[in-house]
Amino acid sequence: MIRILVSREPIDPAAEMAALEQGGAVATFTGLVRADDGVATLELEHYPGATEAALTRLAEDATARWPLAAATIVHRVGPMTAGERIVFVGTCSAHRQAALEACAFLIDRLKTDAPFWKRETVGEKTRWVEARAADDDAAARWR
Amino acid sequence: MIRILVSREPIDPAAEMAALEQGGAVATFTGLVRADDGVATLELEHYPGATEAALTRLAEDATARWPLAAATIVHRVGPMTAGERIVFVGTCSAHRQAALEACAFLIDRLKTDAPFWKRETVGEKTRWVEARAADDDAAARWR
Amino acid sequence: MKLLYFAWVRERIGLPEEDVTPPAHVATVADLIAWLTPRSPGHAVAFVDPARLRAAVDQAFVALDAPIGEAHEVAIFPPVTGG
Amino acid sequence: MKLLYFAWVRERIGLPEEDVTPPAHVATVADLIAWLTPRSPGHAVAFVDPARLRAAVDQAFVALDAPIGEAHEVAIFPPVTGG
Repeated sequence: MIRILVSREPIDPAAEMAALEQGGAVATFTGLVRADDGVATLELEHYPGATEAALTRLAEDATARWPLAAATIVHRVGPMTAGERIVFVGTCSAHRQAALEACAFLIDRLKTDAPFWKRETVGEKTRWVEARAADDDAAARWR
Repeated sequence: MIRILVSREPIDPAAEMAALEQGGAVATFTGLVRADDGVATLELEHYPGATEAALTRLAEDATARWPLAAATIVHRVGPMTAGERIVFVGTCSAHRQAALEACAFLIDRLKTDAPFWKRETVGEKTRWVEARAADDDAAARWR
Repeated sequence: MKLLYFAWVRERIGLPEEDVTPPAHVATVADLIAWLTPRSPGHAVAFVDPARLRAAVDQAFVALDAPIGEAHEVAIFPPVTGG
Repeated sequence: MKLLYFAWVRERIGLPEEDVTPPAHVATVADLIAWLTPRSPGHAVAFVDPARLRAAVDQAFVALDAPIGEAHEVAIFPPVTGG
């Protein structure tokens, strides 16, 4: 069962985790707006339609590669503040390694394959976050 | 910040996740009593004192190997039924890979290094669960 | 053909989207970018370094040398930074 | 010396723990198991295949050839199956 949600509302990990519990092993990853570096606010822009399609493809890739009972990707868009949740990915499988690997796969690939852009405000300054080569490397190990 | 809990009470993953949110990346693993194979109930026995010490050592190992802001291991003991949570492990780090790897490390090593024993009831029959060679292999890759 | 711009590409051009009818010799995304560049000072700044640009044709991510064919929608944007 | 038994070792022996004073020649966990085996039919059944047993000396996991020295507490149990 695949669940994809792109929303301006806060992410509720408890509800997402409960919905994932369809087998013996559940793995999750949650990304938060970093509170360090003086980042005060973050704004997430995305490509409506294409975003949901890219996340669905990603979840389908995961269910093709691992025996998953469930895969969830929830991504927040719009403005948010330090400490808030940006992204939640979760997997459920009868097998621990499948759940853990598929969860890492989803977040690694989401970083490079889904059309989101972060703009952060630090003090008075606003800047678009630069893509990281380390994210390309992390995504590449799944190809 | 290390949190270790061995308890007969149900595990509350929402509260555990909230407590872990001390940095940019949170990874969790939850193990549930399998509902397949006709397993009706499971009883978890442990070695009081030694269990908590083993789990604390494990969490300390993880914080020595990865830059973690938090590590949590919660393990249930006593009787439980299909679908209930047996174990929750979680990590928090500024770095996604550190959180994901340390989470996998904790659950892999917990399987072989902590003194718990499962007894399951299938229909009328009760049996002690056998240790799995695959768990030894999974734990060995972290040595 | 509908063009969509995101993040600093959108900001530099000053438009989230526009409709264009490229001439026949515009065959690839790279051709399209070169053809759009002189359209305004904003386009020129946005497209000054094509190596920093990524694209999607009809919502599928493609390399800049991909053909645009009969596409309805082409999006041009910086490398993605979600998650 | 306090002995603790868990899981099917405890069930077969019929006791969760007992106090013993092994003679001087009992130097390792394996020696201890061999010395305990004739103690009762339950001990004999529990310890029939030492390869299936694991142990902790003063709450530290050890191999069966580990010395018991001046240990206060030795636990004998099957391979663990938590998580």
